[in-house]
Amino acid sequence: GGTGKQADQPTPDEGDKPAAPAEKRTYAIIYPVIHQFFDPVTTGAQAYAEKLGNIELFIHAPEGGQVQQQIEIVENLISMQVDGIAIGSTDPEALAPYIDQAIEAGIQVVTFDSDTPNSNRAGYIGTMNYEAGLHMADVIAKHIGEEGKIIILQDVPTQGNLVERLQGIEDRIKEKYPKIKIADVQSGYADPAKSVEVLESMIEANPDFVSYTGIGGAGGPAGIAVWKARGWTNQDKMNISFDNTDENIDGLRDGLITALVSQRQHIWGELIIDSLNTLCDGGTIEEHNDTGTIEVTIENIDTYQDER
Amino acid sequence: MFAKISNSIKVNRSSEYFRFVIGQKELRLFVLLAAMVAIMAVLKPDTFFTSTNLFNILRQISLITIVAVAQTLVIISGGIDLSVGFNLGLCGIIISYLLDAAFNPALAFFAGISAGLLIGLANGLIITLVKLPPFIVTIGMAYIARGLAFVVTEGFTIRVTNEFVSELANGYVGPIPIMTIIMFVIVVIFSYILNHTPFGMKTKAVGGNIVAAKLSGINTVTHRLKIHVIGGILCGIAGLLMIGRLNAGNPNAGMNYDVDSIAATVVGGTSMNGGEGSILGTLLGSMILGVMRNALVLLKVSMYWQTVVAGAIIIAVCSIDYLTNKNK
Amino acid sequence: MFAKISNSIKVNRSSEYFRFVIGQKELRLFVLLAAMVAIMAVLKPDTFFTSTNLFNILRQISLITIVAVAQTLVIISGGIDLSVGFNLGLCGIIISYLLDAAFNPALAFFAGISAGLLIGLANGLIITLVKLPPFIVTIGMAYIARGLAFVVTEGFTIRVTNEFVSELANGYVGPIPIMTIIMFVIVVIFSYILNHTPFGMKTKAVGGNIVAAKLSGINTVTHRLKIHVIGGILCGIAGLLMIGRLNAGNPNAGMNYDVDSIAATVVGGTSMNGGEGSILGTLLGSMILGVMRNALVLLKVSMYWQTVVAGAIIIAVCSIDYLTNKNK
Amino acid sequence: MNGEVILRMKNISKTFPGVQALKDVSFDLKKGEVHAIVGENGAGKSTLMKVLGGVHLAEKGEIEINGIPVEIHNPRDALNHKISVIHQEFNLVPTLNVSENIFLGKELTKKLTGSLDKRLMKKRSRELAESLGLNLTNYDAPVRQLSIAQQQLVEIGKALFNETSILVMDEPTSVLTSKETEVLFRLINQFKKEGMAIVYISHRLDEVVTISDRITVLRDGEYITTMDNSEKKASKDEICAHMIGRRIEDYYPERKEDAISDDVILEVKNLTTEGYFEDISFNVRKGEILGFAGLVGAGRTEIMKSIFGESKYDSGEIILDGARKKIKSTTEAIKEGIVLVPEDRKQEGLVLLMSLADNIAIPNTDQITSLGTIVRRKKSNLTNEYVNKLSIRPALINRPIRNFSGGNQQKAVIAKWLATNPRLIILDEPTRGVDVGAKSEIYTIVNSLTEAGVGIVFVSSELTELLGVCDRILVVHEGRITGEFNRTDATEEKIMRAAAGMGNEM
Ligand SMILES: Nc1ncnc2c1ncn2[C@@H]1O[C@H](COP(=O)(O)OP(=O)(O)OP(=O)(O)O)[C@@H](O)[C@H]1O
Ligand SMILES: Nc1ncnc2c1ncn2[C@@H]1O[C@H](COP(=O)(O)OP(=O)(O)OP(=O)(O)O)[C@@H](O)[C@H]1O
Ligand SMILES: [Mg+2]
Ligand SMILES: [Mg+2]
Repeated sequence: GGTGKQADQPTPDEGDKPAAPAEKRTYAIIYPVIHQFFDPVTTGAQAYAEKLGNIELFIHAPEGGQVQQQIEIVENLISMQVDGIAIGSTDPEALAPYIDQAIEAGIQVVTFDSDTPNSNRAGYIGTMNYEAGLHMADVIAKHIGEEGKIIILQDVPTQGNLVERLQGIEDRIKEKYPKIKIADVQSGYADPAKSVEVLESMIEANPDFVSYTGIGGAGGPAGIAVWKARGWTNQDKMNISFDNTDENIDGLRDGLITALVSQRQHIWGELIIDSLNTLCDGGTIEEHNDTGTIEVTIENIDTYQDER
Repeated sequence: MFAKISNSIKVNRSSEYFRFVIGQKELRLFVLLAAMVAIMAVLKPDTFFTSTNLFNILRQISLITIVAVAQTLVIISGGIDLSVGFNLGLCGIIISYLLDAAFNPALAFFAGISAGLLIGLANGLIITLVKLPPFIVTIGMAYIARGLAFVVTEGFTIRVTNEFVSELANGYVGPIPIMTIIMFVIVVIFSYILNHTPFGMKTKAVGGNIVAAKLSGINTVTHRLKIHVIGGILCGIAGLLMIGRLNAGNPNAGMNYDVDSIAATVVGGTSMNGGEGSILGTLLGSMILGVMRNALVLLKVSMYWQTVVAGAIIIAVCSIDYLTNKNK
Repeated sequence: MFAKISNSIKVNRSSEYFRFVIGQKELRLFVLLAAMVAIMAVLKPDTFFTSTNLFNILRQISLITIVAVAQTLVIISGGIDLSVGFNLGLCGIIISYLLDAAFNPALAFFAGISAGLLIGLANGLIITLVKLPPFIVTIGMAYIARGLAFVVTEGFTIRVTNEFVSELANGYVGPIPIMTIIMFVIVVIFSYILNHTPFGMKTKAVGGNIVAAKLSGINTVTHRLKIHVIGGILCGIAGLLMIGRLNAGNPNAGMNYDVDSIAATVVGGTSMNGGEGSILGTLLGSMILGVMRNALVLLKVSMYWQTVVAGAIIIAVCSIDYLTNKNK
Repeated sequence: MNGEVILRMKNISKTFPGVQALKDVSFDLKKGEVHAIVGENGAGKSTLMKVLGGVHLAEKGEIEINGIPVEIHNPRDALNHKISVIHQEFNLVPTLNVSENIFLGKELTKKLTGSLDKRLMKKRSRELAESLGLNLTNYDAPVRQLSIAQQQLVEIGKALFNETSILVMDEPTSVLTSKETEVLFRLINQFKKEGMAIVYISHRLDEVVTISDRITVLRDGEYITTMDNSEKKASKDEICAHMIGRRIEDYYPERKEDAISDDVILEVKNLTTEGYFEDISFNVRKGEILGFAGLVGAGRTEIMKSIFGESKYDSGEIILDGARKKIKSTTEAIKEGIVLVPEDRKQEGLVLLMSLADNIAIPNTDQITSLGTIVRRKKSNLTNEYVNKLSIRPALINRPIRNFSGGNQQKAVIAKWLATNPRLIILDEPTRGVDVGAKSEIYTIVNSLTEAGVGIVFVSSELTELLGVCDRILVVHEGRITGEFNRTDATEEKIMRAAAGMGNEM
């Protein structure tokens, strides 16, 4: 079951929803990059907005995760005079002043996925990534019996939330699991093909590893591709990676992935709209809305989304 | 004597044609830009045609335009520089790192811009002395610069709090962003240098026919070195502004600036073959692309389609330019 | 008469010289590759010099080599193609999408490879008819292809379960990956075409001197179109293999293949100026870079330093090649 | 003082990979003299001057200027020693305009700002250009817009603006017609008087004899002799003999009258392209050599390119063997049996990176291919056949074409077309930059082709050659045909008048 810290938020089915806003509102949701990970956020938000009515959603992202491009998007949204912005920053330090500009222009701003703590954003919705890293370390330790060599594949080594996750893993292993050794950390730069290639080479370099972890979006799928190509299953070597993207879930079902540490992005969409509505109505929201992480294994694969 | 007359008649015709085209090149781009602005002003009067938004666009294009000026100089001199983006990124990182380590800011700026200079110099030396193609040298150098940025930061972004840097990138003089003023100054300086100084003429000569340039007594090696060094310094300046704009040294900042700066240069009418081109054209090219990006967001084009539309517009703008050019 | 004899003596010597250099180009690369392998075999006998690892490297370079063959053809014919990466990506996406929608697999493959063909054709048409520089046209086309991949997938990856595709990308014949066999077949075919057919001869002529080629009766427009179409088809094939390798159609797949394919081509000794080059050289270039990437991981170079080292090695390999060439 | 030795080059040797271009060559030059250097293609004339100009470093030898040994490592050093070289290859920057090209490397700047004084540069270059007979109304056009001849005049102008005591002209007149050549000679004589020392390289022996005071002959990179020509009476035969080691018997081969048949191969009616040529009508018969004379820029090249399908024409008809044809591309022209040897062989005729064999093979791939593959043996057979027929030397078919001499390159272009079995060959300035020996061989080849029934169009700016070779000569002036002469009644005088637009002999 999930061991991450859980949010104290209403689940979608509870009844006490705020009504539709009185006047029509435009909210923009800006992802750090175009990626399927965020699709549950889009679908969740769209369905919820439709249900509430009177909300227009505008979804955007810099296609390759470029900081400047995301800044431009924020600036352009200020020009568009949207009512609210929810943003997952590509670079928290960089985005802070632009978030503040939006707020000065009378736009309500919340962050999600990766926070921008130095800004005046009203609140953050999503995973605390350092904690997610700690959680990941615990999950790895549990599955490998607190002993053995592990290898790790990073995406872009500068993406803040991924760096935090990695830090969390390293810190927890140092602190609690002396017999686990991180044999290698390499980067695939979020390029699917390069990730596969680097992982293969890493495996050759560390043939005695017991478990592999993909930190970012390209990590889990790279593992699946390599396991498949080598005819491995999770009985041979373990792949314990982040996120419940379709590919990873399929990999789990196919026995190519041992466990996933999943974020709960499927509830972010609603939380974002609720928060923005509250803010637009003059209310306040919690500063940190940690939606936590859940360990997903073949046992709870069909039910984990309902867990809290 | 008759030969004279007949020559002058024919040449006259063909050269007048060309003078018209060249003189009109920037004008044509300007008309295109004006048309785009006009259409957007009609479609989105409230959001596009506001002074905030227009100045926003000007600020958004400032950085890329500065880099594109460097790119334009290199391309006119017969080269290409695919390392501008990560060069800029590395310079920014170095400045942020030194500021963070509480160095004297002036020293930090100096060190960062020197780094840009050195990368430009390294590019230039390998290209001119080992005689490798600029394309591959600058790709290699881009990897090196990007890697060094990773090494310095170990992947973290470095927060930048220096007031001066922040003011440079985010401040205004009246309604005009300081960064935009810096950009205009750079454009004016290099437009002047290119068109009105021996240095500019030599640059075109080196790019137009390097053998002829050499035979005219130009030291083509040092000249190309100078061009790359200037390009490197401009990247350094852009790096400084970038960290101000991002309030952080981010090793990924500058990604795509290579391709974007080339796009601005080519849309601006500079020939990829070297020997001719215009800094003013590059500014206009950069503005056209900036207005396009802004318009795509304001028109709420789906993010999935934006990339498609951007690609199509780049090709279309160049084609329009070519076709109108041909018809005249 | 005297002139004749003395001339022929002189010339004899020089042509031998030239034949030697050209014939030795690939040999020099081969020696370099062998040296790298030997060094690694000594440094990491247990991990590098195993048949698994060596075949791994061969499989890893297969995709990029196929794309680099396309790139080499385009570069020899005087162009450049920066859209190969996202072209490949889009083709893969289209195949995955159609497979996912339960289309007949053969039809899906056909559609995907046709998409590659069409993108190549579009590139070729704009380059030859509108006469824009290949650089900017293919950058624009890269945006369009990438955007279309996003439009089709809405950012999702599409799972690929087709056994045939998976077998193509992951299967073996004896110890040899099928993908590697496909790569070798493509290399052999195009090496043959380039060196032993009228088509190859025309390709070099068009790249070497397009005016002379045209005046020799070559239809340079259709010839360049054909080159781009072939390049597109190769990208389509690479796209098919890519989805097999990733077990998914991923809109980010193919990222960087433009730069990487150019690097393999140039390291392989093909001139960026067109007119001459070698497919075999490109294969060797690709292998050298593949061994380098593998070695960097096996030697446990920190991921931060890897990028630096990769850039330095690319420049170094080209420089070594140039310098040894000069000495002879 | 005129007559003092200003330059002495001693025992210069220079080797290129596999070729010794210069062997112990010595050369001296006096103030106020014109010293011609002659020799076959590849004899080393240009190389010697490139050593002087700092383009190449000699591996052996010394250079003295005014008795003082000097080191010349690059073109700047040469310029500093007041040596100006007009190189054989065009060395202008195509994207810069006339005045920018002329002043490149010695820009005029404004005192205060250091910026270019464009107006002054333009004024000076206009004055100079006019004195050279280059009257342009627009000096802002990039020089790539000028015709080759005009570009050559700009190059000459560029050299004249250097502070010069030694002026080297490497085939300055090869693209000029007699009109411009006259102007140039007047200038040369004026410079002589001013004490300048001039090196003059040319394949036109008439000119050499007319202008030079001494003549040095090189052969195969070796110094052969220096002949005195102060009386302007040197024997061309003797020069030739020194150059090629034998005497040329029939410089212009004899035309057989019965070679010409009555069958018209090509008839051109009222061909017009606005701005280039107008109302061009003529015909070519089987076995006939039809010459085209005209001044530089008269439009002959454009006419030929239109017939060959390379450029479009606005109106008019092209009739082949009595049938009207619309030729839209070079491919179609070749299919119809029309081929063109272009005036600029390096830019338009050859792929310099490729071998002799490949260059000949390009338009003939059908003949050497079986099952889609080029058969090496067929290729070498085909190439060897034409290499022998045209005696292309050296007969090394796999040598890169760029390493062949100009004359042999030209023969290679002709060879590639002969192999297609054409009915009509258009030769545009086929002997430009080609040595006397090779010229005579080209005339012989052309002559023998007519015996096989091929029609020839022979465009040339050298009147003597047209008169020596052609059966009939058309004269083009400002894009119109202004004269037609038969072999028997053509004279230089008449052709010149027509070319200048003064004749009425239509
Ligand atoms: N850059 C070079 N590289 C290699 N070989 C060269 C080079 N330049 C000249 N040669 C060779 O040196 C020899 C002398 O050439 P050079 O150009 O001096 O002859 P030339 O007398 O000027 O002939 P032409 O009358 O055709 O101009 C030739 O065999 C030529 O092929
Ligand atoms: N590429 C070009 N662009 C513009 N004008 C040109 C171009 N080529 C030729 N011209 C002009 O067209 C006219 C006709 O030139 P053309 O070359 O046909 O003359 P020609 O009689 O063959 O003389 P030449 O001896 O110079 O070759 C010239 O005035 C020339 O300036
Ligand atoms: Mg010469
Ligand atoms: Mg001509």
